[in-house]
Amino acid sequence: MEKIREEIKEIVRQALASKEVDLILAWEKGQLWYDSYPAFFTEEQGVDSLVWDQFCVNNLSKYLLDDGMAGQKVGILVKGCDTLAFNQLVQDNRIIRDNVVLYGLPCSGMIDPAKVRREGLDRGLIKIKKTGDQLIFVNKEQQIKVLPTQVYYDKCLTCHYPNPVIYDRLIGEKVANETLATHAGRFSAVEELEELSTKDRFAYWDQQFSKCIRCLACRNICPACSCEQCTFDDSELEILGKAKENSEDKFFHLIRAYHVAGRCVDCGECSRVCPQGIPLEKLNRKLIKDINELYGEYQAGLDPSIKGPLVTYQLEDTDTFTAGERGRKQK
Amino acid sequence: MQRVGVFICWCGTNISSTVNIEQVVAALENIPGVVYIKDYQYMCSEIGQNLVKDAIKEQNINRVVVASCSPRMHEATFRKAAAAAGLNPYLVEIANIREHCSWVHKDKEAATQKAISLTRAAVAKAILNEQLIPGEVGVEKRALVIGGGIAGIQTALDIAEAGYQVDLVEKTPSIGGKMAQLDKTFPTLDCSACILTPKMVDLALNSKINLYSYSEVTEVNGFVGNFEVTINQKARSIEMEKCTGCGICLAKCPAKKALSEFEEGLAKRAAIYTPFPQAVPNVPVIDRETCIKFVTGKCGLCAKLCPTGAIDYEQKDQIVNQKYGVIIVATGYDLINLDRFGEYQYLDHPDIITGLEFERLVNAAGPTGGKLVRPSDQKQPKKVVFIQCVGSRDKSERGKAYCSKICCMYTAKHAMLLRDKYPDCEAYVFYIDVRTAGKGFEEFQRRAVENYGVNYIKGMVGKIFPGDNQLQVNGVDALSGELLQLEADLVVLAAATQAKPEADEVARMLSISIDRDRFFTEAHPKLRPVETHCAGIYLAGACQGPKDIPETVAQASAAATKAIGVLSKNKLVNNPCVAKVEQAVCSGCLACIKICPYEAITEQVIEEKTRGKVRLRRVAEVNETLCQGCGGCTVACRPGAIDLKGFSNQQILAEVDAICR
Amino acid sequence: MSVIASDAVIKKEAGFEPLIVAFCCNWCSYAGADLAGTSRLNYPANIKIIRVPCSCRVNANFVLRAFQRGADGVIIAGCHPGDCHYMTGNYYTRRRMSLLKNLLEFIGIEEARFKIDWISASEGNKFAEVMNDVLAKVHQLGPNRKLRDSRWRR
Amino acid sequence: MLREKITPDTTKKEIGQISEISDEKILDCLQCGKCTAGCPAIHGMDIMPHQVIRLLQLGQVDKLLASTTIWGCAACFTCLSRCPRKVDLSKIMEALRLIVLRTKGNQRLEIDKVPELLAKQIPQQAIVSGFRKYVK
Repeated sequence: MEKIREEIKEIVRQALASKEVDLILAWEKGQLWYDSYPAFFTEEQGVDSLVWDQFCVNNLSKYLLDDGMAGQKVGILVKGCDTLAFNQLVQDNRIIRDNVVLYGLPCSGMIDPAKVRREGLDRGLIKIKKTGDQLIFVNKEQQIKVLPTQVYYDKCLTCHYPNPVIYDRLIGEKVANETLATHAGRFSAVEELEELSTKDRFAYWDQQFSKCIRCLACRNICPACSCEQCTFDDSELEILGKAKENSEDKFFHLIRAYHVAGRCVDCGECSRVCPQGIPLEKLNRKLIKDINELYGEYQAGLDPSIKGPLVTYQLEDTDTFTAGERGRKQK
Repeated sequence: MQRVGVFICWCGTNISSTVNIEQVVAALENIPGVVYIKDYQYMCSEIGQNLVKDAIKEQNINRVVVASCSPRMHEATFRKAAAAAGLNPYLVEIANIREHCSWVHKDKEAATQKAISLTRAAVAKAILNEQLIPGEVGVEKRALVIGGGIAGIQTALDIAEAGYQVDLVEKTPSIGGKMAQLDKTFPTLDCSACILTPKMVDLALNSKINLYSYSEVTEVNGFVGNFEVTINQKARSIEMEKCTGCGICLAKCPAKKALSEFEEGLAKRAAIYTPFPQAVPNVPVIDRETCIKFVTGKCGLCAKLCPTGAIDYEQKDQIVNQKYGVIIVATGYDLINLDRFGEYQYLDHPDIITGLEFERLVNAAGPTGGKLVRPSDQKQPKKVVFIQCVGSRDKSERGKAYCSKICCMYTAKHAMLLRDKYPDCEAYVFYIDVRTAGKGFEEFQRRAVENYGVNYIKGMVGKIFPGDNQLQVNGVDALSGELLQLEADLVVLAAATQAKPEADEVARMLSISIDRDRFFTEAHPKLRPVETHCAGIYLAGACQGPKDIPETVAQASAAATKAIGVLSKNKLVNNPCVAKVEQAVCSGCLACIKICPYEAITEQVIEEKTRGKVRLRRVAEVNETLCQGCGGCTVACRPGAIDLKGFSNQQILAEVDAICR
Repeated sequence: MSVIASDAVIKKEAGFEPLIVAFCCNWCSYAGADLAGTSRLNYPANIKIIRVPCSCRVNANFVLRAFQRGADGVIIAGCHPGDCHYMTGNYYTRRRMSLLKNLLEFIGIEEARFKIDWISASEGNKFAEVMNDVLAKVHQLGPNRKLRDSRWRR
Repeated sequence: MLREKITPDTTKKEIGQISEISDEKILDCLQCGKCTAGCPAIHGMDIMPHQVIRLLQLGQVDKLLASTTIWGCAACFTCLSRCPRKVDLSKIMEALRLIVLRTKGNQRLEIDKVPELLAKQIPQQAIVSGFRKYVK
């Protein structure tokens, strides 16, 4: 990754120097070992602090909506999952494709600091190296070999798009798909819940939703939640109050998931940023799974020119409610 | 400040025998905003309406709630009454306490509580009602008819007869359609051309009708009263004004290898051709694919011979833009492709033909001069087998699940004509069922059996084996349970009818719907059979479903009447309960555009200032005359930037809240 | 199961009066309800109808709001697919509400509480049947507590 | 012979079994006879293919179970490929055979007879197919 990092820096410097772009969205190293936070670079000199490591999990594409970007040519570093988000924003007409230069970065997975801590690998950590299939955590005393599956984010373990699906320039070699765990497992958590009884499912979700503090981080990070004004903030309509009330928590989470149905790229950012650890991706994936099963496989953000599943229909579509109970799998 | 007046109708005893009116009045008194309550025996009567009018004037109420029968019944009545008293009619709301309450419930207490609840919901909604003003649009007094078969011809003539301008667009070089190809017509056996060609001439001579032959509609925008249509007049390579139709060019053209479309490929035609002698307009067209001048650059014989110099090799397609008040779709039908019916060998043997080809073979103006001979050896057949339901009533991928409707009758006609002309020729008809619903149809088919000795066999043909001289037809007589093996000279297949392959494209262009079988869908299968869901667009003929000639003509005249109804108006009023966009909230995702069935939403770029910077933003905009008010867009819109007037998000939520109280 | 539950039968049961909110499209199902009325078909008063122009006008948040405000069941009724007055409206309803129904089930809401059905203007009988059926099922399930706002009293 | 019942007896157990095994809809058939007209194995049949479905529609399974037709069907699918209603007769024939074979003591092909058949130089493939079709 170091080698590629230098290559990235060089490309970024050139792009800024040649005025190919006015600014570049990338990551910068913070104080702590796991801190690789979003940053934008406008000058060549500043590029030294740019970082590309296994903590660059933040999806930068939603920053393109910032008013500050208006009228500028913006460069952006994007991983596979980020490009899906980018495409979704293009499809929703939130970004003008031609105003952006995409620097694609193949990614073999990002490390979850929480897992590192859980494994006790963070003590005295100096650096993390990658050799072949393994990660080596180097501290003062020793080098510990770790399998990526132990420390990668869950969402990376079921990633299907390690390589950017769209880019203007690709930096580094494409990652082979096999290096990651299978995509097939992504619905297993949903299926487990579907197997439960109605009562148990409710108990599970009731407990999860009751943790919600309505910080709206899930909404704010979401590349499919890009409205000028969110319906939850509509003071005239008042569909959501401010009280900590169970029914409102459920209302919020159901409508949030429903509003991204057919547009959720399954980047998993919502559950990653949730401070309360609510497994929001399960709601999203439930909808994705149903869409795939009922109305055909669809991956949001893969091709902005294809109409999303909720803005189109087929005459012979199935449903989940008429007498034949076709298409229903849940208990 | 909203001042709501509530008017509760007893409907004689229809409501009051189940709903305790006094209790309803008492309950409503406590609702904020309700300033006046009145109940009366018949609110829809003149006296009842006057109660509403007086209250508007005297009590200064500005919202009216009528608790009575279904809004589908008297909403319009009370809106008119309100308007007469100077109140915007869309400030009236109806609570349905008859059909949805007193008539379906027996328990008086429960029904009374429900009536209160429904009225409360209507009050909640009424308070949020806004003044709406329906728009008016002018009507372009000109009709467009797409398709020049018998359906299109009849429609155009009828509309012209009423005094309106009609443009008829026909794709092929001549009008006439399928009917022009037919020999005789059932059940009267009069000659098709004899009854059709006079109509074609009438059309050509009618000063109100403008014919665009060899032309296609390429784009349709707009809405009822104001359709904007683009027509592409394909290059004919002949100047229509100069051509006298003398026919020298047709006779002398050296390229005579193309198969005649009109003769169903049973004869050849020249590269410069009129489809048939009675064609309207009687002006040839050059088929640029087979014309030697166009292919090799050498020839030009027709131009040299033409006495009026009408030939123009340089002619280009011409685009015509025209506005219309109404559109009639009469694009007709086709026969299905028989490629996939391998057992009938249609593609492999010349003596296995379709019913339409048979029409040409027995037609006096056809390739054989009306003498029925086998295409293979020009000999007269002695035994002819007709097979019905080839692809009709067929659920497999090869066929069509519906009944093609016309085949039973035309097969009977074919067999009868055959036996009439050539009594020594045997006729066998294989059928699944014989369907003869229609005036004189059953009698006609029985004549074929009883007077003409046509052998009807209930059963099907499994396979045809072409022999040296004859066709071995292996079939079954399902009634007797016997296998049959017939040595036939000619086999006629009643191929299923199907919608035109272009139907999808036409439906998309016109925003009308098509069914599973690609036929256009009427607005209501019984009560609105010639209208489409798109106001101002009507259907005529077999483009809506299989039809024979009398039905087609009846439907064509019906469509014309509907069209005249619109054309006779100077202004059309539209429903004001349409979508509106709050552009400040709109994110420009334009999901609304994708789902709008009326193309009523368009994209607009607006300028906005944020943090001192001007930025351009894409937003949606609703064309209120196109919008029909379904509200589908409002749900696709996540932030609620697009809302439906008269049924706004806020109003429906208020109703929910009021009902749940 | 089709139970003809008259008002009286429902009443007897331990004081539980279910509330069902039905969103009916103006052209088919609302007219079907009118027909049920003109045919004097009996169904319980617990069902309250809100008129919408088309089933595709029904937003997911209307459904959830009804549950929040104390509805024990919600019905959406529209024209049969292919018969939509607005050509395509119910095709979108079909997709949207199929997903919403599954989603509600997924978080543990009983399936019978949320009913979507196609009822044409000529199906007064079906209208009454569907209403009776939903009510009987909801009655068995008992009051909806899972989505109700604890502050809301009806 | 007079038929006692005019209304089809579709409540019969066998009718249920047949539709379960074959997954075919017998009511789709229009009795056009196309299956019969094209059947290459018709000469070994005492009941014609289209009549098979008619009898099923009437609930008269017994006649079919005793017929030679169900054993004569070669399952060549000619009928299916031409059927306008997509009724797969060979599946129905198979279901009928299975009902006979599954009945206790029934066997169409006795294993002892095999050497005898082999002596007649029947291709091995035919014997294998025969086992599949005629033996439990």
